[in-house]
Amino acid sequence: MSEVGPKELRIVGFLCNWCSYGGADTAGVSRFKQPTDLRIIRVPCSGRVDPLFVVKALLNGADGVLVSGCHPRDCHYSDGNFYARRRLEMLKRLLPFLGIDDKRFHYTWISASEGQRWQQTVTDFTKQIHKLGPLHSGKEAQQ
Amino acid sequence: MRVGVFICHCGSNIAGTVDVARAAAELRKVPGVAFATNYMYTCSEPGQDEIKQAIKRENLDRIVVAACSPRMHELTFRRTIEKAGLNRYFLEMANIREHISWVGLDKEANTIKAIETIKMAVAKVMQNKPLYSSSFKINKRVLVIGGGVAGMQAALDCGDGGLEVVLVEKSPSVGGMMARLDKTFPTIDCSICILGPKMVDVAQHDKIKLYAYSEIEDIKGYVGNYEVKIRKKATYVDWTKCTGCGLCMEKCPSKNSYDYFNFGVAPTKAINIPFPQAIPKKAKIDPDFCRQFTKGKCGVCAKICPTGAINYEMQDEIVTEEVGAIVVASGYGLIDMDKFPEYGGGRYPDVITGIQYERLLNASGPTEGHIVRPSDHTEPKTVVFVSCAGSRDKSLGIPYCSNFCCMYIAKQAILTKDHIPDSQSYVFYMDIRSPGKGYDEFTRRAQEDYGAKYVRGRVSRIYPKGKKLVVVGADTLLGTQVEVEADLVVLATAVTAAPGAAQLAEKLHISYDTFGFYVESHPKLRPVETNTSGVFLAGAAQGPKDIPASVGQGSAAAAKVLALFSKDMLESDPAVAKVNENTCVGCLKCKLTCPFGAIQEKELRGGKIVASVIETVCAGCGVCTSTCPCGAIQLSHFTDNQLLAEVNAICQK
Amino acid sequence: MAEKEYAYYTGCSLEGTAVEYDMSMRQVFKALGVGIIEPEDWSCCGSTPAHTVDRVFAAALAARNLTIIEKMGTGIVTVPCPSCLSVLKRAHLGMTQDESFRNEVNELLDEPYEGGVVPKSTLQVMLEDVGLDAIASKVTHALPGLVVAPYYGCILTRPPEIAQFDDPENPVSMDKILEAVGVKVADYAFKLECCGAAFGVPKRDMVNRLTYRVLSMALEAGANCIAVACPLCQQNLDLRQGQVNSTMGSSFNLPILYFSQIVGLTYGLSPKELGMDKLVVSADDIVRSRITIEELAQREANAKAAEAEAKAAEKLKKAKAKEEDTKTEET
Amino acid sequence: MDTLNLTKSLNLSFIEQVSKESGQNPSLCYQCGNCTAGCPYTHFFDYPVSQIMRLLQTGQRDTILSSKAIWLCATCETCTTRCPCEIDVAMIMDTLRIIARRENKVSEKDVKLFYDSFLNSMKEHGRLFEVGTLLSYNLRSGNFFADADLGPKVLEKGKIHFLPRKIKGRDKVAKIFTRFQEKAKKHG
Repeated sequence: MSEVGPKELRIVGFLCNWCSYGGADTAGVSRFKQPTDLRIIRVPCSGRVDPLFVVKALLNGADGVLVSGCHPRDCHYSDGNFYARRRLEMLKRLLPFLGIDDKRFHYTWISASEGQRWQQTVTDFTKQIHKLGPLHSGKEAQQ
Repeated sequence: MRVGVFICHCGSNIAGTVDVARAAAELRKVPGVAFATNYMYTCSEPGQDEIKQAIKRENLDRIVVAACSPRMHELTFRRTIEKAGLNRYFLEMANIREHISWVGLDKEANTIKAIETIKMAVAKVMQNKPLYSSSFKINKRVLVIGGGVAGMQAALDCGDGGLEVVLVEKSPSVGGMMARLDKTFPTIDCSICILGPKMVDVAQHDKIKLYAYSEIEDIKGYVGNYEVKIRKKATYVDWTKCTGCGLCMEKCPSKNSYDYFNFGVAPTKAINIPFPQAIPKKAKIDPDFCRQFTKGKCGVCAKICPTGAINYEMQDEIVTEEVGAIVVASGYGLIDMDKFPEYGGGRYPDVITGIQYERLLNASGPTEGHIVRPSDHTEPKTVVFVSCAGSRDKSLGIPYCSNFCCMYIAKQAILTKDHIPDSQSYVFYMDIRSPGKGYDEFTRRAQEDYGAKYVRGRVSRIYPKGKKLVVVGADTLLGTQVEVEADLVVLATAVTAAPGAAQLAEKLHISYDTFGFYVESHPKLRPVETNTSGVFLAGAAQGPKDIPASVGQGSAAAAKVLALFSKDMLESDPAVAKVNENTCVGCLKCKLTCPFGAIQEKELRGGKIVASVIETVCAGCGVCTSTCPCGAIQLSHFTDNQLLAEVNAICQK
Repeated sequence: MAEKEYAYYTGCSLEGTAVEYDMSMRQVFKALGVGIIEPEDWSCCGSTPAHTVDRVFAAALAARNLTIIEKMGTGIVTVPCPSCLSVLKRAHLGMTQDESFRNEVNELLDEPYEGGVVPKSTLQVMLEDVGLDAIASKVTHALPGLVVAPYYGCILTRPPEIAQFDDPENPVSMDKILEAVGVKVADYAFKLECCGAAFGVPKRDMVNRLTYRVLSMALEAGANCIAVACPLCQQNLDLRQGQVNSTMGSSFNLPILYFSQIVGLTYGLSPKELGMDKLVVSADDIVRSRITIEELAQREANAKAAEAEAKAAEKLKKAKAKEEDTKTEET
Repeated sequence: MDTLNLTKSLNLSFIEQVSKESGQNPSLCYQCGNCTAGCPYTHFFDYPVSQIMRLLQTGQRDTILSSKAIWLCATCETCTTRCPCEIDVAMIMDTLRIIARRENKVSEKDVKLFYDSFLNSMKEHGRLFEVGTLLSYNLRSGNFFADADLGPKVLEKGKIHFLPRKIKGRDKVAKIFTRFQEKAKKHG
């Protein structure tokens, strides 16, 4: 989309089935337009997201990774998203040690009814990644 | 491995912004893909036949369907491939509609996105393993939460269908909001006259066990086998002894208790039976107002009670019930009056809510059906109704319509004229929403036959002037400011989620929207189901609803429960965690993190300690898999290999 | 109380038609130990007229003052005039929330504003920083018989996003301060109804009609005085009260005092210092009614004693009557 | 009233201009009339506020810019405070005034003259010179005796200064005026 520049970057999204994947569906049903860079992987729960997945994606060609789960306390699996939060927060702090700007990784909570919020999140995150530019040709990768 | 890829046009829904033929052509080049095609409507019968035939013809062993969201049709296509002889878990769906064709404008970008998304699905399906469900026994009892009209309908239908029902009601009597109404629109029949018999049925039904003045404490388990803890709140009256004679209420000296049933229109006694038709008809003490509790002495009710039922020492009691399904009919709430400082809400006694007015109209209400102003008990001659008090008001965070206010205002305007023939009603409205059967005719009657003056515009403020309330509004049809000097103002306050709705949802693991209303599984096709199997919705807990719609949903939820319980055994979801006992080191970190207590310690013959999953308890979240330091516990269908295959399909350096 | 210093942006009105607001505000702050410093060489905020020209231009006129105040290092500027306050806050919030707006405004200025000033009304400083207890502790005099209708005007609490103070529909800050100094406050429904604002000169009829309602509702509420915190409101209600009477055929004679004047009176400050003589509708009766709190206590004690006496007499009478009753019964 | 030909008179670029300059979205208005209901000036307006909003939604540029209402609004903020759609209505009125002034379409000449007198005083002295402003307004409006009845009252109270209080930095204030005028010229 013109908003984020002509060339697409590679963004991977891990979405929990019950809330955020549903939120992305809701955005679709409501035709909330979004940039096209994101590729979505469905997981049962944000607690299923192994930080290793994120690191692998970033090291192997992704320019940004987005993880989205249910709102805290609204997890389909009681408190899977609490485990997710703890792990992903750790991961965010670790990324700079791998030479990766931590702004390339974002985690958030979006419920199945929040189509508009999903649109906003995708648009903002895509803009942010475009601002940072491609990961693998820039300075970060050489470091 | 021979993967078949079926790309759906979904009419023009997908094909309009994704080049599906090009996508199919691209997919044919992918190693492992033996067949790829595009089809107008893959979910249609011929569409499904095409898949079945292709499986046989092309000897396919894994299938990818690129179409709508798997939340929509995954089950459909699983059945399709199963019929063609494949294990149902050899299916993957690529969501190219909700996530691609509907949200991207650029066809080229969409097509590339679709191709890559389908490639990810192909990568995953090649890692898939066949999974087999086991079956388990179910407990054919049902829990109904909420004893309003929706909950009672669900309970009665389930009970009549032969199921044992546990009905939990938060307040001391069943009946809910409907029990408070005077008449119902558009027929003006008496609310309690049609509801009362249902309430009695609930009390007398041999299949229904009623817990009144009780709340859900905790819920454990899964579809077919729930364990529910119910808090029976202390009433300080032994209900096994109480006969509902009402002597205590008559003699109680604490006359200024807040009357929850009447929304504070008039005070009640500290020990009370909420209303004459209450079910169960038992007394209850409000310790916030009872002198025995506030001052430490009184004891009048204990002395007077003929059966010795009063017990000031009573404590809350927790009971446990086992059920197999749950119907949530926990109702709605109303926005607080103090949200309307410009209307003097809460400050001016003669500015009241619609439900309070309902109690003033009601023959068994505190004024015995005489409409009087709360301030001076005089009869109002000019009554102003303000619709959308909070509804459709983004500044108050309520953008939605409250559904039934337009109708009850018309009803109240009609009843006002009936009660006080020389009265004049004014209704400030923005739009009249009356789409039900006989509804619009009813709002016309209020104007044509009962002379209610409808003013198209919002009210900006209300201020007192002498004994009158000056209502300042606009008539946008005239393009002027208008003022009405009213005796009584009735605000149609916005419908909100019931207090505590979010906490209950969290106990049930069901979703709720931004406003606290529960989210149905599909807005059109699964209106009473939730995403948690075994939990169903009825009534205004899902969104503002009038009586016919609530009753309809109550019956619908009951039908769903009866269908679920028509089998003796349920099939379990095989997408659960599995332990590789060879690589497990027995650290049991998984056991600590499992939200469901589904992991046990197990000693192998050689004395080695490993983790072991109780398959029926595991809900399949995969938290254990991400926790395990050696990858020994894997969530089936979402294993590390499967998810990494998807990552690798798009991230290749 | 620890002495705290504020920048004090007087505003043009307080140098002219509202000089008594300035006089009384300074006296009250002095009594409360609140230090105020007038920014050197401040200029007009631009008020409503500038806002009809251009938003950046209007913000620049206000921001010139913010720049001066920023350099003073007080952090907070307290502003008696709600119109000035609103303009300063708009400029401040606009410039701190929107970078491009800030740059545009700063282009018009000699020295840029960096966003380091918090504008607060004098009312807000009194309520939140000084506190009701401290306000009450300085009271030496009472104004028995005075019933005040507190009139806030439109923009002191509105819109809430800009004002960020008190309730936009039912403000109570002035009520609380007046009650703290022992003044009886009427329940007044027209606290916020617009008085006609700056239209006094070009649209006099319009203003007269609006002020008429504000004045008559105050009487309706049982008030014998209106308290204001805005020079424009005061001017429209006080200076133009005669105009209202002649155009609307009314006969109002309602003193319109700045809240600071009322507070000052209860602090025992001289009417001269508080600029009481500057009011057009005379407030001499109010000044004359002033007594010390000791006198008030004496009066109340006397009244109580009289009441007790009356009660005792009543009781005695009843007892006697009863006695007689029993006597007659016995016989 | 003439039929309003929407095909011809719907001025979309005007709607966009107002949206952009005010930062408000006029489409959010659902015409509930709350602004009109609360507006203290409705009696004096030729179009009540809600109709100004409606005229804006239908892009009726000329009608709006030549209306009296936009000049008689005192920015009391009641409409903004109570709008259920969270539209800053007062900001839209402000913007419409600015556009009308820019395009020299001022229906209420007296109001504008008063504002101009105020600003001229400010440009000249750095602060408002009340007497000067009033005199200048009276002279230019032809309304020679506006508020003349109030003069003696104020005079008696010693509130009037016949000489302006000029501040040292008045040239700096004047510079803001000139810089703005230059900038406005540059941008047409």
